[in-house]
Formats: sequence, C-alpha cells, structure tokens
Amino acid sequence: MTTATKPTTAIDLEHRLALYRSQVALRLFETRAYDLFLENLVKGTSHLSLGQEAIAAGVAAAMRETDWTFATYRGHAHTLARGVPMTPVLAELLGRANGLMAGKGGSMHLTSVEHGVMGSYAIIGAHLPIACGAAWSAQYRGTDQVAVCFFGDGTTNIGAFHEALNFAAIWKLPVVFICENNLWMEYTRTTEVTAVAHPAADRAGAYGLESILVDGNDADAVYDVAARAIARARAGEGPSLIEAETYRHGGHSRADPGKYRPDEEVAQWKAKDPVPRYRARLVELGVDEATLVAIESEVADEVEAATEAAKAGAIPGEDLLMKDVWANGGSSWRN
Amino acid sequence: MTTATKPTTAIDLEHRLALYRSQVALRLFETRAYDLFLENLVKGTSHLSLGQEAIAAGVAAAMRETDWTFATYRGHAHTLARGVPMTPVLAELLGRANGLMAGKGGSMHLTSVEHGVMGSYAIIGAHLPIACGAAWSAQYRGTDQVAVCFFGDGTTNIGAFHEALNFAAIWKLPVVFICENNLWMEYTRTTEVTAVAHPAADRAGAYGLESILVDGNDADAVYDVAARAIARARAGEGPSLIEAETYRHGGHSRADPGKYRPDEEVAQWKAKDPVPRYRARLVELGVDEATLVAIESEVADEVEAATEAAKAGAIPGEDLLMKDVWANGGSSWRN
Amino acid sequence: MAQLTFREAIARGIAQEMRRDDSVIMLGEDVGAAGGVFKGTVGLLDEFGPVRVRDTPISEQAILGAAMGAAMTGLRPIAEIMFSDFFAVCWDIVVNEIAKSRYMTNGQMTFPLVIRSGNGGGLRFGAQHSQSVENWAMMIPGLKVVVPANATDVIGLMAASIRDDDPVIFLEAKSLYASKMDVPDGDIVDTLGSAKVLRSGADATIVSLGAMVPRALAAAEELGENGINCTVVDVRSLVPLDTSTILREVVATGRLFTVEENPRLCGWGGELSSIVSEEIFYDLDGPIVRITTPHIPLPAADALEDLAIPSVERIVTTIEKAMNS
Amino acid sequence: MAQLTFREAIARGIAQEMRRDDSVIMLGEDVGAAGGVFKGTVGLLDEFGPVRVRDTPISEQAILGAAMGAAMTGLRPIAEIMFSDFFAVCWDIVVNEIAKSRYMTNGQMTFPLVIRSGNGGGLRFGAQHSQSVENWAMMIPGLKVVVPANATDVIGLMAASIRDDDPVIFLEAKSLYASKMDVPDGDIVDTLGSAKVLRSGADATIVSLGAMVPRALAAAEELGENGINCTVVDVRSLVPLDTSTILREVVATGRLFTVEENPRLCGWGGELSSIVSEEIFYDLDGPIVRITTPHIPLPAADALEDLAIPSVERIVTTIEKAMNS
Ligand SMILES: Cc1ncc(C[n+]2csc(CCOP(=O)(O)OP(=O)(O)O)c2C)c(N)n1
Ligand SMILES: Cc1ncc(C[n+]2csc(CCOP(=O)(O)OP(=O)(O)O)c2C)c(N)n1
Ligand SMILES: [Mg+2]
Ligand SMILES: [Mg+2]
Repeated sequence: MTTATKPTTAIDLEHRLALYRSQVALRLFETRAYDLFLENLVKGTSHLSLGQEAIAAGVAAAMRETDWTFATYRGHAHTLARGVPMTPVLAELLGRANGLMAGKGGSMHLTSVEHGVMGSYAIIGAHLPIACGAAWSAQYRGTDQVAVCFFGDGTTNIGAFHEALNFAAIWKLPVVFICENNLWMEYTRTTEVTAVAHPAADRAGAYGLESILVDGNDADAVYDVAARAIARARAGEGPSLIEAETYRHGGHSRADPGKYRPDEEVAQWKAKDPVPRYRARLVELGVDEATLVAIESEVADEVEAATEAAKAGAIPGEDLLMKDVWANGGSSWRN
Repeated sequence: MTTATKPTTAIDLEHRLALYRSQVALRLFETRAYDLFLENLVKGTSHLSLGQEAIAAGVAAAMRETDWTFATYRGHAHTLARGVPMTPVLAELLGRANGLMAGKGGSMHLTSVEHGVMGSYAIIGAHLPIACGAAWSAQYRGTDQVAVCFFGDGTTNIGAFHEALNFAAIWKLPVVFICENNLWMEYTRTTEVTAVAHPAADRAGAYGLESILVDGNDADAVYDVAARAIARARAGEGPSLIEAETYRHGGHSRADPGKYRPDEEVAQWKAKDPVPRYRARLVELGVDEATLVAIESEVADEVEAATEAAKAGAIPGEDLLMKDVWANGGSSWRN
Repeated sequence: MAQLTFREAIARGIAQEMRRDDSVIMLGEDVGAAGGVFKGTVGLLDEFGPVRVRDTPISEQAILGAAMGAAMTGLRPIAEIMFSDFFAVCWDIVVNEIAKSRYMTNGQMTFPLVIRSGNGGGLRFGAQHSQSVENWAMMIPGLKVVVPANATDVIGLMAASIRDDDPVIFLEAKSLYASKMDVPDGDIVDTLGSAKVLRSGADATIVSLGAMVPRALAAAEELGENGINCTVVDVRSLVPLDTSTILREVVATGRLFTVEENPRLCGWGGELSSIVSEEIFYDLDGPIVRITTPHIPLPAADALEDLAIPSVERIVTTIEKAMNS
Repeated sequence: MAQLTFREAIARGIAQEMRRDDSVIMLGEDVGAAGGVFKGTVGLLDEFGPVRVRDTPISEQAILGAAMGAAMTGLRPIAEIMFSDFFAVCWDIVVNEIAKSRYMTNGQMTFPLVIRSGNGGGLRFGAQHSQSVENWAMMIPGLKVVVPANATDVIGLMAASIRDDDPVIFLEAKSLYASKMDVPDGDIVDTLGSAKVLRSGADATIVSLGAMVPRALAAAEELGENGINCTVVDVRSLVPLDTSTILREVVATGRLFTVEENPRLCGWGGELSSIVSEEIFYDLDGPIVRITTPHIPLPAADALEDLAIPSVERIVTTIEKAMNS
C-alpha cells in the first residue's frame, strides 16, 4: 500500500495560496449554506463538506480546465473548487431561477458543464460507471481529458462500484476514482458493514490497481497524489483508485447533529481540521498574516455577495417546469 | 493463495464410487439432453455442464441433505447431484406437465425444494445475495444449514457478486460461493474483460476472505475443499469463496458449437476430462472393471427410462398457466 | 386512542407483528440504531435487539436478496429500501427474482416478505429522491402493492402485509410522514385489496391513492361548496385491486376522475381508466379524466415541485372544467 | 431491393449510421467477435474495428454508464442489453441517470444514445428471458421508446434513433428476428413518433406494436372474412407517441382494441385506452378492449407460452365477441 501523506511534488507558494483560498471558500460557503438551511431558506436537503475541504481543493488544483469532475449529492465543494461561481450554486440551493440549474436540480445535482462539472449524482455508486463513459469518450476521441470521480466510503459496498472499477481497469480508461473516507455512511459506521478496514484501498487489488491511501485532511498530500494519478491517466496508463481519509464535521445531511458519533472521535478529527492546519503550514512557510487575512476577508465578501444575489433570485415558474426534458427544449411525449 | 489440488481429507472407496456414479450420471444426462435438443424436443434453451461434472458431484457429496444449493441456468448437474430424479428434470426440459416445475420454469430454473435445490437463476449474479438470505435464515433460526452457491467466472464482474460477498463476510453467513471458472462467458474469454487473472480467487481479499483455487476437474479435490468450507460455515466461521478451474466441452448454450475457442485449448482440456480421469483413479485404486461397467450401465438405463417417461409426459394446459402466482394458488390481481 | 404520526404508525405496526411472530425480522440501511432516516423504525432495535433488527451496508441488491432467501426458508423479513427511487438499483431482485420465483417453481416456494420504502415528492429532494413508483410495482406480475394514506391504515395494512404470504411492496408517502391522527389502541389488522369510500357524492367519483388522498378529499369539499358532489375512494392497495368497490362507485356517479402522483404515462390511473372503459363503458356519462404529475422528472425547487404534483387547486379546476363542459 | 431478416436489418441500420458518423460507437456483451447472441451485430466488428465495436464484461451498469458518459461528452453510443429482462440490473442508470439528467441540469447536457435490447417472448426462454418491457420504459419521463415490427422499419427507425439527440430504448422483438422481407436498397431514415396505418376497415381499430403487429394483421384478415372490417395501426414508437394518427383512426371506427405483449397491468394499451376515453370519449361506440398477456410471469413450456401471449385466434375471438355484443 502506498501511503502518500508527504508531498513528493514540489508545490510553489502561489499554488499553495490558491489552495488555501479554495479551502477557505469551501469552508465559508458551506457554513453559509448551513445557516441558510437553519433559516429554512434551503428547502430540500443539503450535504456539506465541512471538514473535507482539502480533498475537493487539492484534487481540483491538480486538474486541467478540460478535465471532468463527477461528484455526489455531497458536491458543493467539488463544484466550487472547479471555479463555478458561488451565486448560482447558492441560488440553486435556494430553489431560485438564477440557480445553476434554475432550481430544477437542487443541492444534490450541481452541474456546470462549462466548468467541467459533469454532474452531481444522488444514487450511491451510479456515477462511477458514468465517469468511465466520459473517460472512454476522451480515449476514443484522442483528447487527453481525465475524468475524476468522487464518492464516499459507504459507496464501496454497492455493485456499481465494482463494475466501474473493473471496467475502467480493463479498458485502461483515464479516470481517477477518489474515495473520501469520512468513516461514516449516513448514521452507520462504514467499518461495521464492510469486510475490509480500508473500503477502497484494500480493494484496489481486486481490479489490478495499486492500493493508495492519503491523508485527506492535507491539501498538499491530496494534490500530490491526485496529480500523479491524473498524469498517469493522461499518459494512457489507466485508472487509479485513491482513498483519502477525512471526516465530516457536521451531520450527514440537513440538520442532523451527528450525535451517533463519539465525542472523542469528533474532537480528534476537529483537531486535524484541514483549514487551520493548512493555514499553519503557510505561516510556517513564511506567509504573513496580512496575506492570509486578506484572502479570508475577500472570500467572506464573496459569500456575502453571493448570499444577497441568491436571495434576490426569482422564483422559477411554469415555463421552466416543462422545459428541457428533450434535446429540442420541450417536454412533449406526443405529437 | 491456497491451491487445493490434492485431497487432504481421506475419502473412502464407497464415497469414491458414489462420486463416480454421480459424475457418470451427469455426463450421460447432459449428453442425452443435448441429443434431445438436436431432435428439437428441448424447446427453449439449455446450458450443459459437460466437462464440469466434477464440481457439481464433488460439492454435492460434501453437503448434508438439509443444506441448500443455489444454481444457475447451467444447473442440470447441480440439481441432479443433489438427488433429484432424472425424469422430472428431463420432462421439465421438454416442457411437460410431469416436469419438475410442470414446465413453468424450464431448463434454466430447475428447483426442487424437497431436495434442497433452492432454485436455478438465469440473471447473472442475482442468486448470490439470495443465497446469503438463506444462510442468514439458518443463522437466525440456529439450524446448522449451509447455503452453497454456484456461478461462473464471468459472473464475478457484475455488481451483485460484490454486494453478496461483502454482505456474507460481515454477517459471517454460512454460505459457500463456488465459482466454476470455465474460462469463457458466452462467447468472450473472461480474462479479456476481467482486471485480474483469477476472477474469484484474486478478489477474495477484497472481502477479507482466503483465496482458494481448486482443480475443478478433480472430484476428490473439489470434495475436499468444499467439505472444509462447508464445515467452516457450519461452525459459524463464515463464508468461503472457492474458484474451481474447469472447462465446458461444448458451446455456451443450445446448439452453439463453441467455435470461438482455439482447438488446442479444447483438446488440452478434453485431455483433463474429469470423468475418465476419475475412472482411471478408481482403477488405480484397485476397483475392478466390472464394478465400473455396472455403474455405467445402470446409469445408462436410468437415462433411458427417464427419456421415455419424460417424452410420455402430458402437455401442460390452461389450468397450470394461471396457477401459483400467489401463495393461495391463484393468479388474480383483483377482487 | 392515541395521537400518532404516520411515521410512528410504521414502527407501531411492525412492532405489533414482531411481538406476535418471531419469524418477523427486519433489515435495511440505518434502520437500527438510527431508527431509519425517516424515523419510521424508532424503538424497534431497543425492543427487538440487533439480531432481529439489522443495519446493512449500502447494498440494496444484498438487502433484498437476503430478504428473499430468508423468506423462501421460512422467515418473514421486512426490508427497507430507503427511498423508492432506489428500487432502480435492486429492481432485478424485485421483479425477476422475488416476483417470479413462486410461479416459475410451480408453487414450490412462497415469499412472505414486505419491502417498505419512502415514496413520492413534496420534500424538495429532486428527481432522484422524489419519484412515485407505485406504477413500477403494479406492472410486475407477482407483486402486491400497498399504499396507505393515514396512520391507522399504516398499522392495519402493515400487519396485513406482514401476515400475507406473498411479497408486498409497501409504499410510504414521504409527504405524509408528519401527518397525525387519532389511532385506536390495541392491535389493528386490516385487509389487502379493500378500497375505502371516504365520502359519497352523486356527481362524480374521484379515485386517489397515498398522498393524493387528503388532496382529493380537500378538493371534494371545495367542489361540494360549488355544487359538484363527489365520491372519494382511497384505493389503498393496487394489487390486489378492489375493482368491485371502484366499479360500483363509478357506476353510481357515471364519472371517473383519478388523482395520481406518478408521472403521466402508464400510471395506475390509466390502468383504472382502461378497466372502467372496458367493463362499465355504458355506465359512463362522460370522459374519464386523469389528474397526474406531468410526464417530467420531478424538479427540486419548492415552487416547481408544487406546480408538478397534483394540488387541491388543480384537482378542483380540472373536475369543474370537465363537469361543466 | 434485397431480402433481409429482421436481425440482419439491425446490423445494416447500425452500419449505415456508423459509416456516416464517426461519433457512433457500440458496446455490449458479445457484440463484437460473436456478432451478438441474436446475431444482430454480425459484420460490424469487421467493418468498424474493435475501437468502435467493443465487447464488455457482464456489467450492465458499466455498459450503460459508459454509454451515458460517452453521450454527455459528444459521442453517440449504441449499447446493447442482451435481453430486455436485464434492464432490471441496470435500471438505475436508465431511469435515474440517463432519463433525468438533461432535465435536472436545465438542459446543460444531451444524451444522444440508443439502448438496443432483445424483447418479448416466443422463444420458450422462461420468465427471466422473455419479458416485454416496453411499458417499463414508457412510464419513465425522459426516455423515447421505439419498437419496430419489420426489417425495413428496423433500419429506418434505428437510423432515426441514432440521429435523435435523446436517449432511445430500442426494443427488438426476439420472435421477429428470423422474419424476412424485401428491403429497399440505399440509406433508409425514418421518423420517430409516426404510427403507420397498415390496413383500413370501417368497423374497429386495432392498435398493435412489435411482435403483435403481424398477429393483429392476420387477425384482421380473418375478421374481415367474417364481416368485421378492421383498421390496423402499428404504433412503432411509444414515446413520442403518434396520438394524432391513433385518435383519428379510432374516431373513424368508433371502436378501439389494443393488442399488447406486456402483461396486463399498466401496459401501453391501458395508457392508450385512457387517452382515448379522456379525449374522444364521445366518438366511441362501445367499450375499449385490451388484449394482453395475462398478469403472470411467462412460463417456459412452449404450450404454456403460446397460451399466454396474445395469439391470432385470441385476437379474433375477443374482437368478434366484443363487436357482436
Ligand atoms: C443506492 C442508494 N442507497 C442509499 C442511498 C441513501 N444514502 C445517501 S448518502 C448515503 C451514505 C453514503 O455514505 P458514503 O458513501 O460514505 O458517503 P458520505 O455521505 O459519507 O460522503 C446513503 C446511504 C442512496 N442515495 N442511494
Ligand atoms: C445480467 C445478465 N447479463 C447477461 C446475461 C446473459 N448471459 C447468460 S450466461 C452468460 C455468460 C456467463 O458466464 P459465466 O458466469 O462464466 O458462466 P458460464 O455460462 O460460463 O457457466 C451471459 C452473459 C444474463 N443472463 N444476465
Ligand atoms: Mg462516508
Ligand atoms: Mg464461464
């Protein structure tokens, strides 16, 4: 098993600052999303990445603009990390017409093809085969695009995981599978229902793949391991499966307080919070406080502005309701 | 990896003769089924176990009467090996009212609850989770029954395989999974579409299980490895996954001549034909020719009689058609 | 008599049967310690223990395969599929295995099992967590399909489903989970295949199911005030289907309106309509009108979802228009 | 003009489109070297090579996921699901992913893909390899559903399906694979959503689909000899549905009979019936009668299967009885 906790790729300071900004943005956005949920403005559900920001940020930093992200219902972070502006994402959560999908998708289905975010999928496991398909298309068309596919620890026990991993391996597809192991499914601990200790890394061998485990709360380490896997994929060397160990600070979704988790476990992981940890590293590397504070306050302003703009969005109506079932823009099933 | 090609459990001669009889019965039955297919008397499809008899015979010999078999569309051998008489099986292939399921199931769905044959399943992979359910029931009810589930090499790439293996492992279910690796799916070589060389054995680790490979053309070896796995299951030590290497002499189904396979490969495997091989072993062990010939001719007579009885079966009619959708015996969906 | 929510009624119905019959066992994702994501199984782990109430991995095929294998060997499992949309990941076990195996084996096996699932929209969960799939199940020979519309029916129909020797798809309208009603004390056991006439009127018959039942009733009240008197029928189980009650009530008014949450094409309303126009055509006084969700995936935004699923207002205006034309 | 079997027409239709458009690619189990288990793709590997015609593992979710991912990134994949019964193991990808993603993304993605599948009974394959699932697909918003009934239509509708920018479920009646007809030379491109009137008669309209079309025609011939003159319509695509042709032909005769292979409940015939009795009720002269497979899993034995699926004889006697009562 490769354990990649220490970066082997040199990361320059500029990239490090960008990585920090990205993590702060995800942190503040998710915090705001939670507040708006408590204000009853997020009408459906929402699954936050608070605590898991280093993975979304680190992987996105290793991707090219033309690469593709496949995310889950817990996909705000992955969407924003690819450069999708905050306003349409927040407006989507609020069910407004200026939302990323005009309110038709909601929190669980964020998609911005323009930014390479090829969908957020809410049925466990389904997007792993779909990511294979995008990778197959890149391979067929001879582009060097790579598909990156995120999913959780619990997802490794569903059939689609298995089919996709084998399929990607035999066709040597340019796809990188990233398991965000946050230890928990919804309210059940994954190890209680999984035959191996590392749900992804311990299964890589079943697909002829290298077993890769990374500290998912360290953006540099994530960046590093992702960069290598993406490079391999781009070079035609086939898929990778990466298990990134992390923790969600809050509950699974909505207002779940996550009380099923032992206090010590939560405390232990909060001590490894990726955002302050990365900040400390930057300070250690000599970045001055003012630079960091500037980043933080810029992001805070961005969240504020996005909140206002999202709240000001129109309520979607009948015209949107019956639009775009079909490629011709309509929804009629008859002539 | 455990490679169990040599028996470690002593097998006495009486059991060896029974094993031989069983293999001969499967061989002659399948040969007859093929002939009847060519005579256009088997109306639907049929998938023969010619060449694979040692697995069905060896495993069945290691089972108790109260244990359960879960088979596939290639299930004649597994059904007969549990003691189901030939006549109803053959009559089922012929679509007659005296068939094992009165013609309603056909060749692919042989079932005899009375003999512990809990169904033959024709959707790849589906019966693996179902076998888990029976094993769960034995565990819950505190009986010491074991579920034995057969499937092919190609089946290891479908999602249900993965779900079932993990599920059996975490609940420590008394189930034994037996992959009959005959190298081929329908017309595609399994290694061409599988990420590992041994589709089952190389994946056992993904479920925390021991990797077990056995010579599937050696009934003693199969018996031995199955006996140990069944004993473990019965003792509450959980599931096993066994890969038995074998070959089908004929095509995948119906009149398929199997021409996609290299002649040398077929020849090489025919040289390892389990039935003459087992006969030779018995001769070596001192069994006299007359005993073997007697077994062979008794079985031949049994096949003959079954053929006649099956052909004499009535054609099923409307009364059977609308029967037994529901537990009350009927099929009405309205009142 | 106690006030109970729809979700509490689920646990009570299950507990009632688990107490009387050891062969009733339960499994699903987060059904144990967490009491279910919709809190439909709260208290069952405590009362019946982890051997009878089991949490599973996210492996829907394994969940239903396990239920099927247990049922064929003498147990009466209750499996939960968290959202009915997830039937799509285990549809094979439902339709090809559970539904067909009794018939295929010429009656050698029985499958006394219940698959419970949160069904339908109203919670703004979007297209993959809001579908009404009662027609998915109804179209498959070998499945019984039960859809209660209130807490008392939940208990009685749950008990009947658990006691039934055939596989029952038990669909719980998510938008009703919080609804409350006074429920009689003591055991409640109902009957599958019995529709209920909730209201009688001479002018038209409205047939509804699940979450659409309270809406149909409210619409009928409003229509009554405007001089159109409607009978309202709660179908309660699609298979077995109480055609005798339904046909009788349609004959009585000469008009049929169906109110469905499932999308337009091949819904149960279409099935009912076709039964009526085949069997009592000459008793009809006018067109049969179906009120359904349009044939689109369900949108997430509250405003859009409310436009999609039949509302009291849409039921009223559709019926008024049809009756006055 | 050349005589072609239905199965040969499949390969011809696909080849026609693969020649003109590099973005058309194909995948499935045994579709390459073996030419498909039903020999529907013979010759394609030779002509287009293993990069465009790919054999897959037995992983239906991966097959359709791959098709979906390829379609959303600009290709036009054709995926084969060997038997339509196997849709049950990949139903999620079909209904929750492919069918919904364009709508959920507010039109950001298009899914120009075709899923071909051998459908229906008649080959004595038993309950898990004989289902007619056209209603499974029709009930899902976001899917187009095409069911050709002869070789020429196979080519033209295959071309139209491949060129269509939406996901098409293309169901090939297994019992028609061996049927032959003279097919025009050169490219054939047809139109989705256009039913065909195959025969006109003043007394009743028979609407049929796929393998039931030749049976409906044969029945109409026989009925004609007995003095009942029937129009026969071949629906050809369930979505889009050519309601204008169908309604016009029902208005003309005042009577509708549907002939379906799918089991009784929630079939496309019920949907048609409900459309007719909602929209042209006053043009009807009598009950709408559906002729279907009964609501049972299909049995394997030839004798039983023949009793289950609508036969010419059953169509004739049912229509005669209805018309004379
Ligand atoms: C097929 C399916 N089953 C169940 C669910 C319900 N569900 C949503 S998220 C979730 C837990 C997923 O756990 P994990 O994969 O670890 O991801 P995490 O939420 O922890 O990021 C479950 C069970 C679903 N969406 N789809
Ligand atoms: C879900 C599903 N996909 C495809 C098929 C068609 N099919 C039947 S047998 C078979 C090959 C199975 O190969 P293997 O598992 O190696 O078993 P074998 O037939 O060699 O014994 C296939 C693809 C099926 N029955 N079910
Ligand atoms: Mg998790
Ligand atoms: Mg094989």
